[in-house]
Amino acid sequence: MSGGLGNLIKTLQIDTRLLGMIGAFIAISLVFHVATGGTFLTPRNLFTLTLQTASVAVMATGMVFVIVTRNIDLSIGSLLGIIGMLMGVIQVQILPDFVGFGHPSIWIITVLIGLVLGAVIGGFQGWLIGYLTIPSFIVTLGGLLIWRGGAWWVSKGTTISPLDPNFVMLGGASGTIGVTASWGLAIVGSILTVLFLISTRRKHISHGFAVKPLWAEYALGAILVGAICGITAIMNAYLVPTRILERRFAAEGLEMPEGYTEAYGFPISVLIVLFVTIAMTIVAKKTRFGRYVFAMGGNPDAAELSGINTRMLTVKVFALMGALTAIAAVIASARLGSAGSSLGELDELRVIAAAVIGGTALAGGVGTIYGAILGALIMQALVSGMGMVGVDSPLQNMIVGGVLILAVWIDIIYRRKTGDA
Amino acid sequence: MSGGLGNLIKTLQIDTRLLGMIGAFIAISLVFHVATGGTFLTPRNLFTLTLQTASVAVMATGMVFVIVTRNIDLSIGSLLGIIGMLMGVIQVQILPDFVGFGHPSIWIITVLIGLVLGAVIGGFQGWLIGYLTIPSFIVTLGGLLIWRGGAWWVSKGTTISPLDPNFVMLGGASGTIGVTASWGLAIVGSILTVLFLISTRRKHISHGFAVKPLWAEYALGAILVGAICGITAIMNAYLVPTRILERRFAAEGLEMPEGYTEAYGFPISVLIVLFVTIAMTIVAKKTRFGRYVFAMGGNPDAAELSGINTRMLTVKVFALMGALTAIAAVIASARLGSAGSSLGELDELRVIAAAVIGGTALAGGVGTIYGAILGALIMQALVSGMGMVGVDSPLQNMIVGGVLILAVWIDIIYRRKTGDA
Amino acid sequence: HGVTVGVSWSDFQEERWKTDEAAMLGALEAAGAKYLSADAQSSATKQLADVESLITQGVDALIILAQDGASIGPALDAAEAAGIPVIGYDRLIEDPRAFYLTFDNVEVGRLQAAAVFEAQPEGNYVMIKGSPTDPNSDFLRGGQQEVLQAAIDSGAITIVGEAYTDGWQPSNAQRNMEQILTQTNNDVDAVVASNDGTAGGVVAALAAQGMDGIPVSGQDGDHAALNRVALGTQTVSVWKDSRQLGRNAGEIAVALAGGAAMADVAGAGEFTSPGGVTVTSMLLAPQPITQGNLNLVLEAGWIEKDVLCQGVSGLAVCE
Amino acid sequence: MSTPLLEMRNISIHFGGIKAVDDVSIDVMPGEVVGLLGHNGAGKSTLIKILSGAYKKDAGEIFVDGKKVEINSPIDARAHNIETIYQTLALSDNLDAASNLFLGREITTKFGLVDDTAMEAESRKIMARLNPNFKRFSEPVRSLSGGQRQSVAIARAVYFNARILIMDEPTAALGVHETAMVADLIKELKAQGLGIFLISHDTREMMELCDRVSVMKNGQLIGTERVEDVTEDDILSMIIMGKNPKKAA
Amino acid sequence: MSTPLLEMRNISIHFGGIKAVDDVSIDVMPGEVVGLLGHNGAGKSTLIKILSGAYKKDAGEIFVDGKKVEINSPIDARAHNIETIYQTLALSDNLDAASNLFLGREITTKFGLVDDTAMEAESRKIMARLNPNFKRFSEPVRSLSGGQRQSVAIARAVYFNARILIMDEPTAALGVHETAMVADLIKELKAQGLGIFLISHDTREMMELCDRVSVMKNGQLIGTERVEDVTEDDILSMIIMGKNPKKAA
Ligand SMILES: Nc1ncnc2c1ncn2[C@@H]1O[C@H](COP(=O)(O)OP(=O)(O)OP(=O)(O)O)[C@@H](O)[C@H]1O
Ligand SMILES: Nc1ncnc2c1ncn2[C@@H]1O[C@H](COP(=O)(O)OP(=O)(O)OP(=O)(O)O)[C@@H](O)[C@H]1O
Ligand SMILES: [Mg+2]
Ligand SMILES: [Mg+2]
Repeated sequence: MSGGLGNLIKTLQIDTRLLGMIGAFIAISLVFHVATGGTFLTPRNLFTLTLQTASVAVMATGMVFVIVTRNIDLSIGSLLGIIGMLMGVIQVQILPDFVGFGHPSIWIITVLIGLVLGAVIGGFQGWLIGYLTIPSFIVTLGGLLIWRGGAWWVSKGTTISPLDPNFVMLGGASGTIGVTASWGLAIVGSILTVLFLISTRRKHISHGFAVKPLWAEYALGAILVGAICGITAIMNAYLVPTRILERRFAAEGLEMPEGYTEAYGFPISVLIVLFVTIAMTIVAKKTRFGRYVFAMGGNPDAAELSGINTRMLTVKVFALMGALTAIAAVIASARLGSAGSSLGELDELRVIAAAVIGGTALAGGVGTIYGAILGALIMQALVSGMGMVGVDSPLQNMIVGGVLILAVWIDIIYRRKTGDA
Repeated sequence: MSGGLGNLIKTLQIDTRLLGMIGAFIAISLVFHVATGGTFLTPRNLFTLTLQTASVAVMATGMVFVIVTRNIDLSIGSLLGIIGMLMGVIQVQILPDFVGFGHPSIWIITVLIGLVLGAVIGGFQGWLIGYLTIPSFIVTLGGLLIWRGGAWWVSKGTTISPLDPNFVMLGGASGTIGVTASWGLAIVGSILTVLFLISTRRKHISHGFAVKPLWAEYALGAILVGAICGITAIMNAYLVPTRILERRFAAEGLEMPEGYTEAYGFPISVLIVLFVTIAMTIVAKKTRFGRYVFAMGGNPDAAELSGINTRMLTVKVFALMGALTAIAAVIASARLGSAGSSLGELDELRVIAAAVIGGTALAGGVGTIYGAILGALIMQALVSGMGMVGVDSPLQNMIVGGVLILAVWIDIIYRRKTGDA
Repeated sequence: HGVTVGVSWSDFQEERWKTDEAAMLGALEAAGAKYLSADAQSSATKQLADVESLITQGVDALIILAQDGASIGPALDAAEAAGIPVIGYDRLIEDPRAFYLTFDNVEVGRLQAAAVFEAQPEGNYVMIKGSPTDPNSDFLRGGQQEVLQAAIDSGAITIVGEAYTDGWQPSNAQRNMEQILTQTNNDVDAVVASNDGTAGGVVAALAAQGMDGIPVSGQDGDHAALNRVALGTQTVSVWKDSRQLGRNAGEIAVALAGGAAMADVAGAGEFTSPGGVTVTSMLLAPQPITQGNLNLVLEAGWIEKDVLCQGVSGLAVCE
Repeated sequence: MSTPLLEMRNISIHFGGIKAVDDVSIDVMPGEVVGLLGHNGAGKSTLIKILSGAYKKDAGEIFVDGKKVEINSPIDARAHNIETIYQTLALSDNLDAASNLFLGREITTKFGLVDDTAMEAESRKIMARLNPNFKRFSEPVRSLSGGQRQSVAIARAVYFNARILIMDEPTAALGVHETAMVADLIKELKAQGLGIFLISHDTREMMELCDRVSVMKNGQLIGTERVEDVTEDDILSMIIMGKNPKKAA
Repeated sequence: MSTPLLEMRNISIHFGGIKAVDDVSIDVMPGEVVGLLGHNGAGKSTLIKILSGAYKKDAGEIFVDGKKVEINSPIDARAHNIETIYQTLALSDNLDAASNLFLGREITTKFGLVDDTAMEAESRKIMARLNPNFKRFSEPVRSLSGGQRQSVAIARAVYFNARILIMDEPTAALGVHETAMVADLIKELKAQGLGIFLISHDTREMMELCDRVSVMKNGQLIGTERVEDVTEDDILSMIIMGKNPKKAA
C-alpha cells in the first residue's frame, strides 16, 4: 500500500483485509452494474441481494467457529432441510389444530422448537466428534446423508405449504419494519458505536497504552456512522411496488391517494443477520468461550493442558452451529413460503465457501465473523449478478468455483506479506 | 482376540484389521443372503457386485494417497464426469470420422487421451495445492463446481451414446475373458504369491532377523492360493444366459448344441481393479514415492527438511489421483454404454467413504490400499443389498451415513487398543 | 407363486411417484402378482445396478422409469438376456425392445406453454427450465418452444428471461426469477415454469413484487401447486393422472410376463421417437389442470378438498 | 515427620507393551525441591504427566496434604493448585503472550467479558521479573524463539498461586542468563513454601537447586537421596549403573 | 591460512519487523568444531537454518571450499554434504526408526524398490554405536521419548558421510550418559575431518568440545574467539554484556 493512504489506514487502525473485501464487493457490483445496464446497484437489487444472502450468512458465522477449531461441518445443508421440514409440519399440520390457523403463537413455538432441534442435533454431532473423537468430516458427512434422508422421511417427499403467514414474515419482503423504525435503529446503532469508541480509548489510556490521535478517532467514528446511515438510506430508498400498495388499500376498501408511495426499510431477516453478526463478533472476541475456540484452533493439546475442556467446547461449537442453522432454516423456508425436502441442498458448500472467502483458514485458529458475512455477500452478488446477465447455471458454478480458489489464494499471499500466519 | 486363535493369527502375521474387514463383508453378505431368500451370495450377484464396485474401488486407491498426505479430493466425481464426457465425444463424434466407426484404434486412443487429461487436470490441482499452498479442500471444492459445469458445457446437457463397442467391453458383462484364461491367471497369480513368500523368508534369514515357523509359511501360502482360486471359481461359476449364447450361434448361422453352456470368467473391469490394487500396493509399500507420501503424511516439515520435494510430491499424488479417476471414468461410462453430464455425481463421497471405512485416517500418515478396496466393496454390498431387500432410498442413505460413522468409530477404538496411531 | 414385477424408479424422492406406485400395486395385486422396486436416486449408474439386482431376484417383467433414456441400453441387454419384457414407464426409451407407456414430456411442455399462451397471448415471457443435468429439462423446453414458436416469430411474444434451475430446487428458481424481474424491471407478463416445484419459487418471487396472478405454468399436480391454482397464483399444473398410468403399467407388465407380444396389448400403437426409432407404445393424455377443471382432481380423490381450498374463497369447487 | 505436601504412591502405567512407570513412589514437602533424574526414556515425563492429569495412571494413589485425591484431567490438577511446565511447551501459537499466560483463567470485566487490556498490563509486570528484555507482547507466540516461549510457559505456571510446581526440563532450551533467572525464581518460590518437582539432566544444576533427588531407570525408582548425603558421582552411577551406592554399601 | 571448509559472509535475514540475523560472518575449518553461543532469540538457530536451507537469507554469501554456493533448499544443503540436527527434531512420527534414518536416501534393491530389511539391519549397526540400549526399531518414532528421538536424529545426520555438520542444541534433551556419548561422537567426527557447528547453552561443554566459539546477541555477532584464548567468564560476559573483553581491553 503506497505511503499516504497506507499511513492513514495505519493510524486509523482499520483492518486492511476488511477494506480489501469491501473493495472486492464494490468492484464486482460495478462490473455487474455496467453489464446489466444500471440495474445492479439499485436499492431494489441491493435489497433483494441482502434477502438472498441472509440464510447463508447466518450459517457462515457459525462455520467460522467450526473451522477455527479445525473442524468442518458438511451436514448443515441437510440439517437445514430437515429442520425446515419439521418446522413446516409443526406450523401447518400440528399447531393449527390446537391454537387455530394463523394464531400468533404458532410462529413463536415453531421457531423455538426449531432452535432446540438444531442445537440438540448439532450438539449430538459435536459429542461424536469431541468425546468419541470421530473426525468431524466423517460425522458430518454421515449427517449429510442421514438428515437429508430424514427430511424426505418426514414428508414422504411432499412440499409443505403455504406456511404460517406470521412465520413467512421472518423470511423476506413481506416482513419489513418500515422507514421510521429503520432510521430509529440507525440512530441507536450510531450512538452505541460512538460510545464504544470512547470507552475503548478511555480504557487504553487508563492502562497507559498508546492510543491513536484524536482526529483519527473522530475520522473512524464518522466513517462508521456514515456506513450505518448509508445502508439504512438504501433500505429506505426501495419503494413498495404500487401493485402491492393498491391491493392493501383495496383490502381496506379505500382508494389509494394519487402518487402515494411507501418504502420497505429493513427486512426482519436482514435484522436477524445484523443481530447474529454483532452477537457472534462479541462472542468471538470478548468471551472466554470465543477465546477458547481460538486457543483450541491454535493448539488443541495446549488448550487441553491449560484446563480447557476441549471436548465440551467442541460440543458447544457444533450445538451453536446447529442453532444458527435452525435460524437459517427459518429464514430460508419463510422466504420461500414453503418447505420441500430439497431445501438447503448444497448450502454446506456455499457456507464453507463464504467462511473461507472471508479469510477463515482451514488449518484452524484464524477467522473473523465480519469476513464470513462479507464472503457470503460477495458470493451471492456473483451468483445473482450472473443470473441477471443470463449466464447459464453450469457456467455460473464454474465461475463461482474459480473465484473461490482465487479468493483463498489472494488471502494466502496477503497473509504472507503481512507476515501473520 | 482369545488365546489360541489369537496366537495363530500372530504367528501367521496376518493383519487383524484385514481380517476384521473381511469378516464385516461376510457378515453383511450373510444377512442379505438370508433377507433376500438366498439370492445375494450367488455367483451371479457377486459377479455384478464386483462390476458395480469397480469404478469407485479404482478411485479409492488413489484417495488413500491423497488423504495420507493430509489432503482431500472433492473434485473426482466431477472430474470423472467431464473426462467421461470428453472421451464420449472423442470416440463418438471425432475419431470415427478419421478411422471409421468401430475401428479398434478408437478405444485405445480414447483411453490414452482420457488418462492424459486426468493426469494433467489432477496435476494442475496438485500444483495449486503444493506450490500455491491453497488448501486441497478449497482447490478440489472449486474443481467440483468447475468440472461438473464443464461436463455439462461439453455436451450442453445431452447424453452421448452409444459408445464405441470395443470401449464398452472395458465396462461390464459384455467384456469377460472366459473360463480358461481366468484359470490361467489364477495359476500365475498363485505361483507369484508363493515365490514372493519364499523370497521374503530368504531375505529375512540372510539378515538374521526372526522368521515365522515353516508350517506357518505353508499355512499362509495355502490360505492365499485358496483365496485366489476361490474367487476365480466364483467368477467361472456364473453362466452366460442361454439366450445370449443362442443368439451368438445364430449370428454364425449355427444351431446351438443341446445343453451347451458357457461361463463368464473375470470381467475386464475387475481385472483392471486387481491390477490397480497390486500396482498401488507396491507403490505404497516398496517405492520411494510411496515412502515419501507416508513420511509427508506423518510430518510434512520433517519430510521437507529431509530433502523431499513435498510440493512436487503433492503434484504427483494428485496427478495419480486424476489418472485413476480417468480409469474409473472409462469403466463407469463403458458400463453404462453412454456418457451423460451427471455421470459420477456424488462419487467423491463414495470414494472418500470407501477409503475411510478402509482405515485411512483423515489426520494423515495412515492408510492401506487393500483397506480402501474392501471399504468400497462393503459400501456397495450394503447399497445393493438394501436395494434388493427393498429399503427406501432415503432410508438407504441414512443407513450408509450411519455405517460410515460407525466404521470409523470402530477403527478408532481398534487403533487405541492396539496402541498404533 | 404368480409373476413378479420389478420396478426401477429414477428418483423416487419426487412427490408424485408415490401415487404411481400405489396404483401399480393395486393392479398387480388384482392380478395376484408380486412387486419389487428400487430407486436410482437420479443416477443412471445406480439405475443400471438396480435393474441388475432386480433381474437377479428373478422378476418376470420390468417397469423402468428411465433416469436417462440414452443410458438404459445395458439394462435392456441384461433384461433381454434373461428374457424379461421391459416397459419404459413415463419417460421414453428409444429402443424397440421396450414398451413405451407414458404421458410424454414433450407433450407436457406443449400443454404448459399452451395454457399460459391462452391466458396471455402476447407480451414478455420468462422460461424457468429444470435442472441442467436432467435430460428431461430440455424435452420440456422443446415442447414449450413448439407451441410458442409462431407467436415468437410474429413478435407477439418475446422471451425476456430464461434460466436453468439447479437440482430443480424451488429456492434456485426463486432467486433466478427475482433477478430476471429486477433486470426487466418487472416487465414480465407470463412465466413458463417446468414443474410445480419451480413454479412455487417463481410465485414466491412474483408475490414479493405484487405480481402474483400473472400466468404461471407447472406440472405434476403437487398439492401445493393445485392450491395455488385454486388461489389463482398459478395458471396450470399439467397433471398426469399417475394412477391411470400406474394401473396400465401393472396390467401390461402382467400381460407381457404372461408371454403376450407387445403388439397384442390392448390400446397399443406405434410411436416414432424423435430419434426415428419406432417403438410399441401406449400414450396417455396428460391433463392440464386449471381453475376451470379443479373438480377433476377432487373427484379423482387425488387431493383433499381442505388442502386444495386452503385460504381460497369464492371458487365454485371450494364451496 | 510432617505430612508431605504431595505424595505419589506405587504409581504404574504402561503404553501398549512397555511399562513406562513401574511402581514408583515419590513425595515433596512444602518449600522443598525434589529432583527427578534418569536416562532418556526412564519415565520421568510420564510420571509427572500422571500428576498433572495428562495421562491416566494404571495403578497407584496420589495424596495432597495427606488426603487422597483423584486426578483425571489437567482441570483436576489445577483444582489442587498443581501447575506444570511441560517439556514440550503447551502454548497456543496463534495467540499472543498475554492470552497464553491467562489461558483458561482470563481476567473478565464485570459483564463477564474478557479484559484484554488488563491482561496485557499484568503480563508486562510478570515478564519484567522473568525476562526483562522480552518485548513482543502483542505478537502471536508462534514467532518467538524457543527460549522466549519457555519464559512465557514458566510465567504462566508461577503466576497463579501454585502450591505444587512441576518443571520438566525447564531450562533445557534456555540461555545461560535465562537459566540463572529461572534458578533464582525456583529459590524464591521455594522460599514462598511451594513444593517443586524438577526434572533435568544437568546433575550439577540439580545438586545446587534440589533438597532431594530421585533417580529412575527403565520406569523404576532406583532411589531417593538427600543431596547433602551423596556426591555427584554417586548420582551419576545411580543413573547409569542403576544401583544405589548406599544400599550397595 | 588455508581456505575454510565452509564460510558464511555478512548474512542477514529479518522476519516482518525484527532483524533476526544482522550481517553475521562465521566459518569452519576441516576437523574443527565452532560453537555458537547467545541468549535466547539471539539468532543462532535462524543463522544455521539459512545454512541448512530451511530459511532463505536476505543478504550475504556462502562459500564451500572457497567456492560460492547457493543454498535455497534442504536438498541444496545435502548436495554440499551439509547435514543438520534441528532443535525441533525433524522426524516422521508415523514411520519407524529405520525409515526415518534413511528418509530421502532409501536403500533400494536392483529393481529400484526400497529394501526395508537392509535398512533395518544398517540402522541396528548405527544405533549400536550411539545408544546401545535402544531396541525399539520397528515401532513408529511417535512412541519414543524425547532423548530416544534425539538419538535417531543424530544417527541420521552422521550416517551419510557429511562434511559439514550442524548441531542445534543436540544434547538439550539428552541424559548424562547419552550426552557423554554424543560428546565422544563429536570428537570422533572431528577426528574424521568434518567441520562442525555446535549450538549449545552449556558454556562448560562448549569450552571442552569447541576449538572456537562465536557469540551472538540480538542477531549480531559479538565476536569469535579461540577457546584457549578466553576464560569461561569472558564468554559469559560476551553473552550477557554483549561486548568482547579482548576488544575492550
Ligand atoms: N504416548 C506414548 N505412547 C507410547 N509410549 C510412550 C509414550 N510416551 C512415552 N512413552 C515411552 O515411555 C517411556 C518413558 O518415556 P518418558 O518420556 O517418560 O521418558 P523421559 O524419562 O521423560 O525421557 P527424556 O529424558 O528423554 O524426556 C519411553 O520408553 C517412551 O518411549
Ligand atoms: N519463523 C519466524 N517468524 C518470525 N520470527 C521468528 C521466526 N523464527 C525466529 N524468529 C525470531 O528471530 C529471533 C531469533 O530466533 P532464533 O530461534 O534464531 O533464536 P535462538 O538464538 O535460536 O534462540 P534459542 O537459543 O532460544 O533457540 C527471535 O527473536 C525469534 O522470535
Ligand atoms: Mg521427558
Ligand atoms: Mg534456537
